[in-house]
Amino acid sequence: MYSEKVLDHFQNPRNVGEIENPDGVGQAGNPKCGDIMKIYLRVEDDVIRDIKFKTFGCASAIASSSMATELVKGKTVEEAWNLTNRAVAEALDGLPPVKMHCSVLAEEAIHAAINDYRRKKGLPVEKEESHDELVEHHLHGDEEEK
Amino acid sequence: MYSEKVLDHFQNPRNVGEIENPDGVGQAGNPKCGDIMKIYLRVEDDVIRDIKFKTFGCASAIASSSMATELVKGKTVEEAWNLTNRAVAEALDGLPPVKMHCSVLAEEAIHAAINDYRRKKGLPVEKEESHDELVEHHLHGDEEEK
Amino acid sequence: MARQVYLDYAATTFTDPRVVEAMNPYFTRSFGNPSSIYSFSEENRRAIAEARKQVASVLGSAPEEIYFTGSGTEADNWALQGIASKNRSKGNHIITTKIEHHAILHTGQFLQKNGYDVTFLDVDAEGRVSLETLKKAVTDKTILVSVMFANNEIGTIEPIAEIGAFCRERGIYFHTDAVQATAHVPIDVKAMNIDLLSLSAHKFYGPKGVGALYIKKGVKIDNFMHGGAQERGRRASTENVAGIVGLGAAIELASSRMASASERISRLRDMLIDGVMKAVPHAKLNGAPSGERLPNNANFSFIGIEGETLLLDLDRAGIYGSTGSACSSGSLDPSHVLMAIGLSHELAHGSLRLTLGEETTEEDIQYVLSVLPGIVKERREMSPLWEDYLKSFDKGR
Amino acid sequence: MARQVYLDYAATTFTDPRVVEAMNPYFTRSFGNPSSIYSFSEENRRAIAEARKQVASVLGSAPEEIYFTGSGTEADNWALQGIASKNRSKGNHIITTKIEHHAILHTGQFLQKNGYDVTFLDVDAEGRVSLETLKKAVTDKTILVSVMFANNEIGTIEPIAEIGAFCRERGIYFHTDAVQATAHVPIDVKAMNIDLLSLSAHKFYGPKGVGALYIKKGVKIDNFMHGGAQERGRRASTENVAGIVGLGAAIELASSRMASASERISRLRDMLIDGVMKAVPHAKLNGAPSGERLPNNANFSFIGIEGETLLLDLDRAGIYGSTGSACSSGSLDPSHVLMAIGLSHELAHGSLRLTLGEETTEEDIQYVLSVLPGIVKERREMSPLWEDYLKSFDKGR
Ligand SMILES: Cc1ncc(COP(=O)(O)O)c(C=O)c1O
Ligand SMILES: Cc1ncc(COP(=O)(O)O)c(C=O)c1O
Repeated sequence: MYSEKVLDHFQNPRNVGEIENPDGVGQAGNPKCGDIMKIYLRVEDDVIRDIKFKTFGCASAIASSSMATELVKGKTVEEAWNLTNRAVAEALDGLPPVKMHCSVLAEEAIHAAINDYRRKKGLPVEKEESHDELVEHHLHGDEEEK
Repeated sequence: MYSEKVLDHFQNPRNVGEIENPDGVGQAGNPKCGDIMKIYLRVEDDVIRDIKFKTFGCASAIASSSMATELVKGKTVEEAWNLTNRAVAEALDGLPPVKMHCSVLAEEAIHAAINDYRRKKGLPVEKEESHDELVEHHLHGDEEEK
Repeated sequence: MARQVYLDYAATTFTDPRVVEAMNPYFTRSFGNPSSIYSFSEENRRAIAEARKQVASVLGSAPEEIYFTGSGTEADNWALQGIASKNRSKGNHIITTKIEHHAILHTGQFLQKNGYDVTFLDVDAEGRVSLETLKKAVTDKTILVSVMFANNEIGTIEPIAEIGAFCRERGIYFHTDAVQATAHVPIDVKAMNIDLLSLSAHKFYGPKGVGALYIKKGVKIDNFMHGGAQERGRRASTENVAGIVGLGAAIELASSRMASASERISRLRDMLIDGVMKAVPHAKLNGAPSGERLPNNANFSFIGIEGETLLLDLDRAGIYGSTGSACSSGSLDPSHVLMAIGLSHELAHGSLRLTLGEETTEEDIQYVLSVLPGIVKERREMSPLWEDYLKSFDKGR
Repeated sequence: MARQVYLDYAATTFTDPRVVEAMNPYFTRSFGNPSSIYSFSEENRRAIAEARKQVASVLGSAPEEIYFTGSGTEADNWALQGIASKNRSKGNHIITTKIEHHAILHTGQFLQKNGYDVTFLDVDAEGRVSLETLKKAVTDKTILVSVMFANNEIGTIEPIAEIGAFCRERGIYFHTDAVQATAHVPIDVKAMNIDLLSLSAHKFYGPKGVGALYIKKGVKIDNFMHGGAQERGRRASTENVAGIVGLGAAIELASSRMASASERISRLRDMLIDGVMKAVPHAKLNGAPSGERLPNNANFSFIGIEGETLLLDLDRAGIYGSTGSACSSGSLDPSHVLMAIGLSHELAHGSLRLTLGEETTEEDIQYVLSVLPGIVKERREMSPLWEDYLKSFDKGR
């Protein structure tokens, strides 16, 4: 069911934990659908120097968190904002169709953390799409045949 | 499915054949339901001295014919008239419920042959029930649970 | 032990020992629920995927278009009821034939009772549905046509490709009950424009109690078996892993030898038909000529005798066949198929179906030919119908 | 090879090797169609009759009241749909519960779409339906009550005898899905006033793909599977002889050892429950206390972690269990059963079901106890929910 990469990131998740006094914190998901992801950022010179996550959720949620944090670490905030769920899923060598929403969650949580960072810095905040909008936006067409 | 007796009378039917210039001939059944039974009688002093049958039909029809002829041979015409399908079936150690109508057929054919004999003799003819009436009459209750 | 000649392969086949062997690990060793995510069920998931591929490759479909069921009957029930209810808003008219298996016929009657309009098409004297008859029956409310691939009693093969092309053109779903045809004659759901197809493992040396429904991608159909999310949410019940593996192994085996088996078996079948027609006076062959019927099917009517009688006499000689007579089925009417091809009640009640298979030999056929004519003769002699028939026949000359 | 501990017996069991042995002759040797009249099928007919007796004797019914099906799901579909349509003129109201298996739940929803009024009863925090709740739901249109014998997720045993007595008194048909209970706990359809009962072979060491529906004599029910006249005209499809024989052999074996197995297994299960509750902080046991649940069922919730995660971590340790988490089923909502007993979404998503069986040993349980607490601890440490929970918990004190 899962790719080797997913299993690796699930079993040995990178960047697990918290950052004390983070520059930005964001959370996405809710207990109803069974996934909650929390992202902590340390930003210096507009670059993400450190990132940590805590995730409640299934294997693909944990692997997506791990992979997403890897992908944005060292990137500028701007670049991190543009990380799509598809990029996360691709970096994991794919996710089962029913699990794509987990990668959406990672995108959301990072957006939330970045906006928190911007808010703290007094920078203009970007519009966050809701989870449903993101799922609609990114996954439209995938489940047509259900 | 069939008792030993049924199989015996099916495999070695008694009284098969025709009687030349019979005193009475009767037929029952029709091709539609797959059973036709023809009975030939030789009657002397109101006693059935000889009886033969020809039957198109399933094993229980043939066995019923064979058993019925055995049962009425040597009996008075009156006694023969009163032979019931149940007596035939019992003498065969029973018939499967769906096959009970075959024993009814034997009763009918004997009635028809006796009435033919009476008609020829100028005797009053008894009322024959139709096959459906007989089935209704004799089997009512058997198939309730179908 | 006396000779035993099994000639009822169309009723059911033995399960090929290689198929049983393929199934065996899935009872005691790899028994996990394939819908569970743990690695223990990985082998089962793979085995089911493999079986799906095996079926797909024989039908010319994609594996995702194959759904396993608990029988051919279930596949038939699903196809008709699922299409009917899902497409109710488009129309309530269904067309099928008078010679379908009871699994279609009775489901059709059930739908009639539930507000659907079901047409049962006539067939010709050899059991063939004509495209013309079908065309005349179609209305703008027709949502489904269901015509069997080959008939189980008389073996006649229907013009499936023609019907498929017509239905596709008219945008009407086309289902075929291929329970008798699968792995016996070539099938290509794409080339033949088939939207749904039923099959059953025990007709091609697989186990009983497992079948499949092919559903072309995009076909709108409701579920029949409601419950868990097995078969991608379309057919509930814990997967019968061993049975599904058996179906897959059997369909692969049977189709790999289809050409040679069909040649060998139809040769024996023709020998049987020729022999019977020669040795039994006034015998009648029911169904289509050799090239247009299933390779393994022979069906005769012997005027004057009743089928059950014949079966029991043959049984005593160790020969196992079947009949369209009412008596053997518990109903009072003889085979609807034989009636539909225009047989009289007498002939329909006097039918004998002999269907050949993998273990049938030339000796078997010769044995049947040495036994059958005598039985027919003896039983005819005690038949009032035969007497009448001969008289009218003589008069007719 | 690493240790393998299968603890998902409620999902499916292995087929007992003695059962496989009983089935084997019916694949290759005695393979005839049991509905044929020839002597070749005599052994098959007898084998099916014997299986029917074996089932009847375990349920306390007459053999003629047992009808074989292709799965537990089919038995459930048949019971609900067959009673509903046959008794439509008497009423259109059906009562069942919120904790039924999907085979009942989804069939109930299907009936709702087709003009029936279906009430899904609430249950208490341990998953028990109360007679009071049922009584309140009954109307003069109620034609059927369907309450499962024991729940498949949390193992809670329902007050079947009480419900049966009430339904009988009110003249309402009573069906119970006993798929999890059959041959695991004592059942007596007469004493318990059960009119219909579903069971499935693969839950008591029989093969997958075969089940049965008990229908009390006289109960008015329509057919579900339309076609041939098998099962005395009530369930079409060529009989799955090997499967039916397997079901019979399995039910006999399992019930003959039921008392001792139940004692042994519930002891191990209690050891597991005690061990987990001690070793894992803030663990919750779902379902009823030991005496009122299936002997083999343990179901926990671990706040802060998600079930699929847990399954995969256990899988790596060779332990196979199941969860009520949505993630493992492909839907987004967690187990309807856990929600119905009032669990929060967090707890429902964090559930773990471990079900024991014939091959479970004390070492297995000890192994689980040596592995599980560490896994829970580690995953909790990376969970934002656990963090929040601990904070609120500390505040609460
Ligand atoms: C309570 C209950 N009912 C019905 C079923 C369905 O049985 P089957 O998988 O044989 O269709 C199951 C198990 O899957 C069950 O646990
Ligand atoms: C043409 C046809 N359709 C359907 C069926 C039903 O298949 P099954 O017995 O597997 O339900 C059969 C055979 O029994 C058949 O010959």
